[in-house]
Amino acid sequence: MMTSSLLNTISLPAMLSEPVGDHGGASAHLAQLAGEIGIDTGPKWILLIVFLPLLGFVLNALYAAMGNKSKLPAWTTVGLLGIAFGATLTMFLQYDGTPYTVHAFEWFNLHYGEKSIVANFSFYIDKLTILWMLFVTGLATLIALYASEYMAHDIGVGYCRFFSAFGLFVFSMACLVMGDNLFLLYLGWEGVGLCSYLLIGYFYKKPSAVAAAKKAFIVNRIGDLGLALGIYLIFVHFGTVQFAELFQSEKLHHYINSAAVGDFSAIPGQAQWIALLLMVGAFGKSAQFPLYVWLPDAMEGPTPVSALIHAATMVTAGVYLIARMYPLFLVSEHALPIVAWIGTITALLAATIGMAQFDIKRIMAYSTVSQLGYMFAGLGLLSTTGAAFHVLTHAFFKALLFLACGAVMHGFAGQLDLRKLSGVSWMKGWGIVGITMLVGCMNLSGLPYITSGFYSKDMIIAEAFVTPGYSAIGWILIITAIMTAYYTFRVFFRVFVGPKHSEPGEDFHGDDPTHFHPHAPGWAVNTVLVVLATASMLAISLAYIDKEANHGWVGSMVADSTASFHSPYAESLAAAHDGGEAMVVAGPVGTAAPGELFGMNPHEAMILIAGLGAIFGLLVAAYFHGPKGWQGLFLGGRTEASKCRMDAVAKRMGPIPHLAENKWFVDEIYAAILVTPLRVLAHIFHWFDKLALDGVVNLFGFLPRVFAWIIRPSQSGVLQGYAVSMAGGLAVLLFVVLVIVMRAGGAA
Amino acid sequence: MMIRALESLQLAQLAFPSEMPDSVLAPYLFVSAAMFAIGLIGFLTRKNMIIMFLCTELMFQASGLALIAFGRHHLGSDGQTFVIFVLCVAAAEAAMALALVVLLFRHRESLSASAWKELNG
Amino acid sequence: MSEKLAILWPEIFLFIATCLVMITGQWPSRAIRLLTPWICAIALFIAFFAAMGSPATSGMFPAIVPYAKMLIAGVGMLILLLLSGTVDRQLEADVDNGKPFLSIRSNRGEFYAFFMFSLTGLMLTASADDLIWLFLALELTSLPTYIMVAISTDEKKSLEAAVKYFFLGALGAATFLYGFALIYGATGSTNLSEIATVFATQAETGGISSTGMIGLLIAVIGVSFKIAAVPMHFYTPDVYQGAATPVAAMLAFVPKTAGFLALMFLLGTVGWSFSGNHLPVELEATLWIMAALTMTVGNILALLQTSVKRILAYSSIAHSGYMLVGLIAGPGEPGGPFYQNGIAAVLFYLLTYGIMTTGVFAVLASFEHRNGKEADEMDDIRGMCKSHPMLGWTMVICTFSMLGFPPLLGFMGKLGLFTSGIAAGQYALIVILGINSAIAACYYLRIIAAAYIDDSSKASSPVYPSPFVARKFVAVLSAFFVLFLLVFAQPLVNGAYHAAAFVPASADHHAQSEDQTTGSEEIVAIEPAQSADALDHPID
Amino acid sequence: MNLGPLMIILLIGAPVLSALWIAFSKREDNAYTVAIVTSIAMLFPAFKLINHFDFSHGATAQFGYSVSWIESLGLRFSIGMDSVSLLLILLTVLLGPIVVMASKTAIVKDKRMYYAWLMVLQGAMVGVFAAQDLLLFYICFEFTLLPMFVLIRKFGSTNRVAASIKFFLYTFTGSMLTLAAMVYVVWFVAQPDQFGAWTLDIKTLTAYAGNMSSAEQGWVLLGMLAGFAVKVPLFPFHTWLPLAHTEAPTAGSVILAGVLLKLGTYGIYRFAIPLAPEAFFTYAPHIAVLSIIGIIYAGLICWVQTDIKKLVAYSSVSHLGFAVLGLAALNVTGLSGSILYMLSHGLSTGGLFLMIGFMYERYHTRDMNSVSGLASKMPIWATFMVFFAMASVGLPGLNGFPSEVLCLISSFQSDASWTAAGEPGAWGSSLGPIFTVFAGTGMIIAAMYLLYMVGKICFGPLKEPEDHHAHETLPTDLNAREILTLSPLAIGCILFGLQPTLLLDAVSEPVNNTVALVEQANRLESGDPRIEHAETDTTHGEIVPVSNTHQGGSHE
Repeated sequence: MMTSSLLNTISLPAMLSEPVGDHGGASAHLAQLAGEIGIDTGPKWILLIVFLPLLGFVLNALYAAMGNKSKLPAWTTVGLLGIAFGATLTMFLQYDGTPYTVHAFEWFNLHYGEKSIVANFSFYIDKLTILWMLFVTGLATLIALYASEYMAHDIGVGYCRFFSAFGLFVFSMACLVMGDNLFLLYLGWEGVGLCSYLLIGYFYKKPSAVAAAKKAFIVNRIGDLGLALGIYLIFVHFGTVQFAELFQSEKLHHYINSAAVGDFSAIPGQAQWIALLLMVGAFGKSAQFPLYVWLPDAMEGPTPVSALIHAATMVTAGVYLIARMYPLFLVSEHALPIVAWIGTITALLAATIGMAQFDIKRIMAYSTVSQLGYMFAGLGLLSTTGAAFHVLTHAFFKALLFLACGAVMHGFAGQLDLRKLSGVSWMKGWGIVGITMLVGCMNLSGLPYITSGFYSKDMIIAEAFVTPGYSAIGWILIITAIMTAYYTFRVFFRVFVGPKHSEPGEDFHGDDPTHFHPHAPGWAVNTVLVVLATASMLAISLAYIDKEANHGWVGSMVADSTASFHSPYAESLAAAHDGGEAMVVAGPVGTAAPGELFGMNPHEAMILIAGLGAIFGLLVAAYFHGPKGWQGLFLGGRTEASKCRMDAVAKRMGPIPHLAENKWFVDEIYAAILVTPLRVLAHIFHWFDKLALDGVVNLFGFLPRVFAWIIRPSQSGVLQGYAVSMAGGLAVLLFVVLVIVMRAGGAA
Repeated sequence: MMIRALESLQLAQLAFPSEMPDSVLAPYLFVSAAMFAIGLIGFLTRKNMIIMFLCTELMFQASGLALIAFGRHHLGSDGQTFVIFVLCVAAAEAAMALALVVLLFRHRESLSASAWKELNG
Repeated sequence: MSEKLAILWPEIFLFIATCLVMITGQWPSRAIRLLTPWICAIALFIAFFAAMGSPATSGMFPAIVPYAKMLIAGVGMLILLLLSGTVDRQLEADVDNGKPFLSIRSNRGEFYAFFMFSLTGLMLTASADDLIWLFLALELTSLPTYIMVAISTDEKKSLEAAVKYFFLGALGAATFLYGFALIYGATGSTNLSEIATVFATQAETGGISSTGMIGLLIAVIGVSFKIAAVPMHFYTPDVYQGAATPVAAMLAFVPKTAGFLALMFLLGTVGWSFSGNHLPVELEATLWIMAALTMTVGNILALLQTSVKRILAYSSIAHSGYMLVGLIAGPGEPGGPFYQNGIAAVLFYLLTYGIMTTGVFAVLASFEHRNGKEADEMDDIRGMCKSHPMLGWTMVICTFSMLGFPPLLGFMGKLGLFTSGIAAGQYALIVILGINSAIAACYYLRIIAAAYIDDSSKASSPVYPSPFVARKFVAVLSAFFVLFLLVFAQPLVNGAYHAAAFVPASADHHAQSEDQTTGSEEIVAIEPAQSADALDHPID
Repeated sequence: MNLGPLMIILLIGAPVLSALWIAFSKREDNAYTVAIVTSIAMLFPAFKLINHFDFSHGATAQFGYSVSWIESLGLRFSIGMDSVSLLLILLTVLLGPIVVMASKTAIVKDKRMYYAWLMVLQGAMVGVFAAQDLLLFYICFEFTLLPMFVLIRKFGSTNRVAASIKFFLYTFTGSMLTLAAMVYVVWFVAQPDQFGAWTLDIKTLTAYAGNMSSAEQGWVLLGMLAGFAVKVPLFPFHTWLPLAHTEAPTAGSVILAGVLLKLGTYGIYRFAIPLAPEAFFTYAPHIAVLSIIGIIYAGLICWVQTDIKKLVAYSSVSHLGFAVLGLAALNVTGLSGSILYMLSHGLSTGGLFLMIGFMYERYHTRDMNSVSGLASKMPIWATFMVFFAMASVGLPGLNGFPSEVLCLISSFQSDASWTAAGEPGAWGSSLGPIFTVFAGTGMIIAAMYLLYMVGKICFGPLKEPEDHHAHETLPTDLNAREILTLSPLAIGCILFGLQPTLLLDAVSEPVNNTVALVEQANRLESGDPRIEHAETDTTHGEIVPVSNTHQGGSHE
């Protein structure tokens, strides 16, 4: 059976090719949604969500100018973001199911002929937006609170700088998520890029930080070019960049309908290109292969930044983009499969690298990349719900993990090497950190049933198996899941349990290096950690809210947005194994035969397999890295910080660990095949410009002199010489004229 | 003007019964051309300033000869008139030339034109 | 005959003055001696107004006389002022020290007399209507200048300059004389109008006779000695450098003007009506080559010079090249507007060039070394704007004008050449002209930078202003003209336009005279109408 | 003659008069005061002009005033401005006080000379944009060379002589050919079968020039470009720019980048396109290719510069490539974008040059290897630096973005196969997505070199030149005057980025007219192939070869 499903063709038609449900046209749902959109009907106070963070930015800048030396910036930011979060919550609660836009002011408006390019500062609110904004503002508030303590060593200009950039980031993120047109989205897109540049380079005296910031910005720019081209193409093809008009456009509906019946030849090539171009943008921002290289380096930034920007929010912008533009992806024959496969590859690659790192923050970074890979796989597999759900849960637990690591880093003077830390949980005042860390690790590795991470991940992996032809992805993702569990708990077992041991890092914030003692996190950090831990546990419930209807709360959020597309298989299965009747789904519904796994339906199989995989990974980690039988609970044999059973194994694995530790030398390869040649080319151009082009110019400037030198002897000063020249000249002149006249005569 | 032309024609007919055919004109022109050429060559080759000047005179007279021949050819008086003036001018130039040459000779004890080439380039 | 007299009044006045100055220049009493220049000035002044009233002639350029003579008188006046004090300084100094005045040693008389002679010749050239007349006028213009060069300074270089100038001049004269002879031979007449008629007739019946054409070619090339056009240009730099600066200024204007007038008349005899509005191909080719070479050679050789006078000499060669473009373009169709009338452009350019170049030479003439040597090297003008702002700025302005930098007078002049050249379809030549202007910019900028931007160099022998106020006055005056005329050039342009009215000869002999008169009138009548509707486009 | 023309004449004349005053005033110290007062005072006429300008008729030249100058040459002193000129004049006038203020401490000797020429330059530049007479335009266009020449030659740094000469000769040579081309057009229009009289009125010329044969237009275009492409500067003709920029004093660089380069693009927009519509349409792709080469080539060169001023200079070449690309697209989007680009580039690059100037005043070096990590020493300076760098990277919300986007979209749009040929305004030349993709890489390259610059100068460990000692008058970080100098630009950048619509509306009418003119000229000429194409399926189409491609043959 499975083979049969594998034999199924590997492209969208198989997944889409189906009679549309009772909606009379695959685009009906979209048409309905788009038709409902209320233009500028939203309440104006929604603008607060966007502009309060901006206000924070301005205020903090002013503080910097006034040389403020207190925690005022932090409190300002926390306060403003808190209000913004409140506003978002209200927006969520008041939302009545019909999307609407809120107009702030006119931005971009070029008329020509009957057409015009219109892109205003106005915001498009639907459930997808709300979902994103909820966790963006919420997490931002928490992390700002965390940072208020974390950055305290830098109080002064730096502190202001940090929080102003922080505010600017939230503003940009809001524009990205809420913008009602692609230009505004692009503004947010580049804006978050800028903020991440500024924040990664926060410690601008460190060359590595500056380099990392530059790398992040430039790699993102590569993606941005794709996005920009995609937007231009959308404009050129659909004549608008506003979501409302785009989703209403007849062209698009026509395309979707023909896509639903698998007839992609009816869709013009350029329309299919759009998705591919947007995809590039998404890959850049969400650190997917091959553009993921900037994210690990981004860890040069302060940890709160890593948590907020590079784990929870910004990097999910790519997922948001694809979800938002889902209709365009549906009409592109190859886009979604590519997304799925890229996501999978990224997940695996990042996981392999993550397993071999020693810098705990980097491990977390790679795990982020890997988890983002899951999300893209979900998108590619037509499970926007799964992707969105994973975004949500991941946002919480990954932020949690980063902040915990941050706390450690902060406490141990920037020490991040898991070989130099051990048994942190047992130290005084680190209990909370240890426990919350544990929660985070469990979620990340997705222990069955008891963690939210499990449900979201499961939804994606299951999708892979039920979608004909994609079970390969499923298997890879499962393997990745095992790895994930391994490297996650590797960190936990190495750092948080076992014999107490710690070596301080380099940057003592003014402390005296000679007699250093780790200082435990204060109330702010602990609060935030606890809140996040709780949140990520509570997220489990989301999986059960509204399960029948939409696969959980997130599903219901996605369902009423343009991103709503539920794989036909998933639906029918859900119906099958939940015993409930197949509910009406938005979007085209297919009814192909569900794939099967070991003779049972994939979802249950997944619970087994993924769950077992996670536990297996945990046990492996425990065996290799766990401390020596602490009350016999751990089977590990580690007695000191820097040694463990893994070392022996690693020796026997030959070069692989070394390669993995060095990230498979991907950066070096890029440098070799891209950067270096480009630099060489640049130098060649430079010299070409200097010598060839400018040379030619100078030559032309010099030629007259040359001629002058040649004829100068004629001015010998000798009378006779002049006479001869005159007579000769006369003769030559007459001769030449004679010739010319002959020619003319001949011609005439 | 017509009148003048007619008068000159009658005069000419009184003096010369028939106008001068090209076959007769040609030698004159040839001689004048030769004189001109000789003058030119002399001017280019000889260093002595006085001789150089004489060469220019020769060239002037070459044109003079041509003018006369043409005048006769056209049965007009203009040619001769022209020649008279040319002679005057030539005389004037001669005067200047000699003065100048003397002046130069005073400065450098030489008549060679090639002795004067400070100004060049 | 009376008609002739009517147009000859200016020459007559100049001639009278000439005779007077020959006497006063030798006068024992200093007061009288010093009157000499004033007499010339008065004569020029009268001549200027006498020229104003001179009637239309019956030539091919019926209206040229007034403009040309006023131009000559006007610029002549500038040059006269500039000439003051060129000769006899040593002598006068001795007289001051109590030595007796020896008229034999004095050059003042002949110097001014020759100057006036030369101007007279120039004016005669303007009113020439006969080959003989033209030949005599040209000789009268140039012969005196030979002597002036010789006596302009006491240094050897003047003699060298003089000898080169004289001998090569004689060679040139012989050349165009031979050409004249051939023309006469081909047409049987020395009267330019009649020659034109004959040529026109020949042109209608199987082409201009080869004798005539060769004659024209030789004559044109010979006359181009006067305008220092390639290949007859070799003498120019040496002579300019050898002659005293004021005399050089005169050489830059007087012979050039004579040459261009002569060329106009000679070319007028065949007219510009061959194959559209072109000269006969032989002449056009000749002039084309000459123009292109003249501009280029002049400009590129100027690049290598360090002596300002030599630079100016070469630049004067180049300017002749520019003006040849106008000659090639020709007067356009009868009654045609200014922009297609190359002759008008040339006449206007002669004026602008006269003013600009006089200005520059004047500045140069206002400085000298302690030992009485003239300022000539680049170092001598360095930092002039700091040390002597007025003169320095004159230098800068006039040089920029010569460079043809908009909006200065030189640009206006060049513009006429541009438009007429384009109108005549001489695109290649115009491009060459443009590129040459750029090359010229190179050395003009050197002068400007030296005078204005660079700091005064610590030269071994610094220069000091020479004691003659008149020269400074001329300098500033010409600078003033350059600036003033760039705003109020219209009357002059208009004058040049009217002066350039050309009456092509028609084959029919008898109808000719009427043609001329009517022709000339209708030109005058047409022009304002043309300009009126051409230029009345107010902006809404 | 009512208020408007007076204001324009004031804008041209007052600076010149004050220049004279400066030049002739005895005291050296007055110079700065007079200059700053004048240049600030000039803002008022400028604002008055905005108030009185009727933006609903942006295309018609308003405040027209015309008086005969040299009739026989048809030369008139005739001024007036449409919205495009107005905006560029505003830019010029705005930069005036900025450059003067920026020079206060930079210029220590020959102040009179310096400020006098600065003022003259102001007047001349306004004249260029206000000229409604072809020759008046040319005169002002050329005249701007002189003040710049003096500024570079006298107040430049070590290699100034060569720089000034090259700057002058290169541009002068080009513009002589431009003059020839212009005169040819005028002559053509003066033909009896055309307008029939010698006129230099730009509108009249524009109306008739389209009748020239394609070959003639080709040559005319060539001549025009000879001058304008050098001025822009377009790719192979740009070598004078880096030299001039590096040697020029700060104010010189600012003016050069801010306004003088725009004379080139403005010239193309105002003359090359309307006077040779068919030829420009035919050769638009070639021009676009050159501009794109410029974008990438110059961008990469920036990336390996060590002289920071040279870097910014080359970045100008790269940036203006976008502007030319927009022009070459020949559609409304492109022309508007290009005009926007002229304005925005003036702000951001001007700002960058100011930043460099301020740094140079303190450290007397332009070598990026000898300075770094200034953020810790001069935070305010660094903030502005990053700001302007981002503005010139084209960060959305700042000035770079709208113009860049429009230029790129336009090249995308003006693809023969995609342009909806029927719709007015949607029409354009035949570039297409490939052009956009390659030009788009400019975005990445710009990020590369600008961040490279910022990273080297502002960030990293602090490093100062060995022989560095504190400036006697200037503080370590920017002082009030310098901040005051920068803030107008910064504010301009932000406003510009958030309200491009104002400008777009302002220029929309003239731009639409120009496009319509070109479109008509080319539709008349052997019907536009794209009309037929539009009937057929416009979606899958590869670029249709434009049928009316004339090789500009020789005249004879």
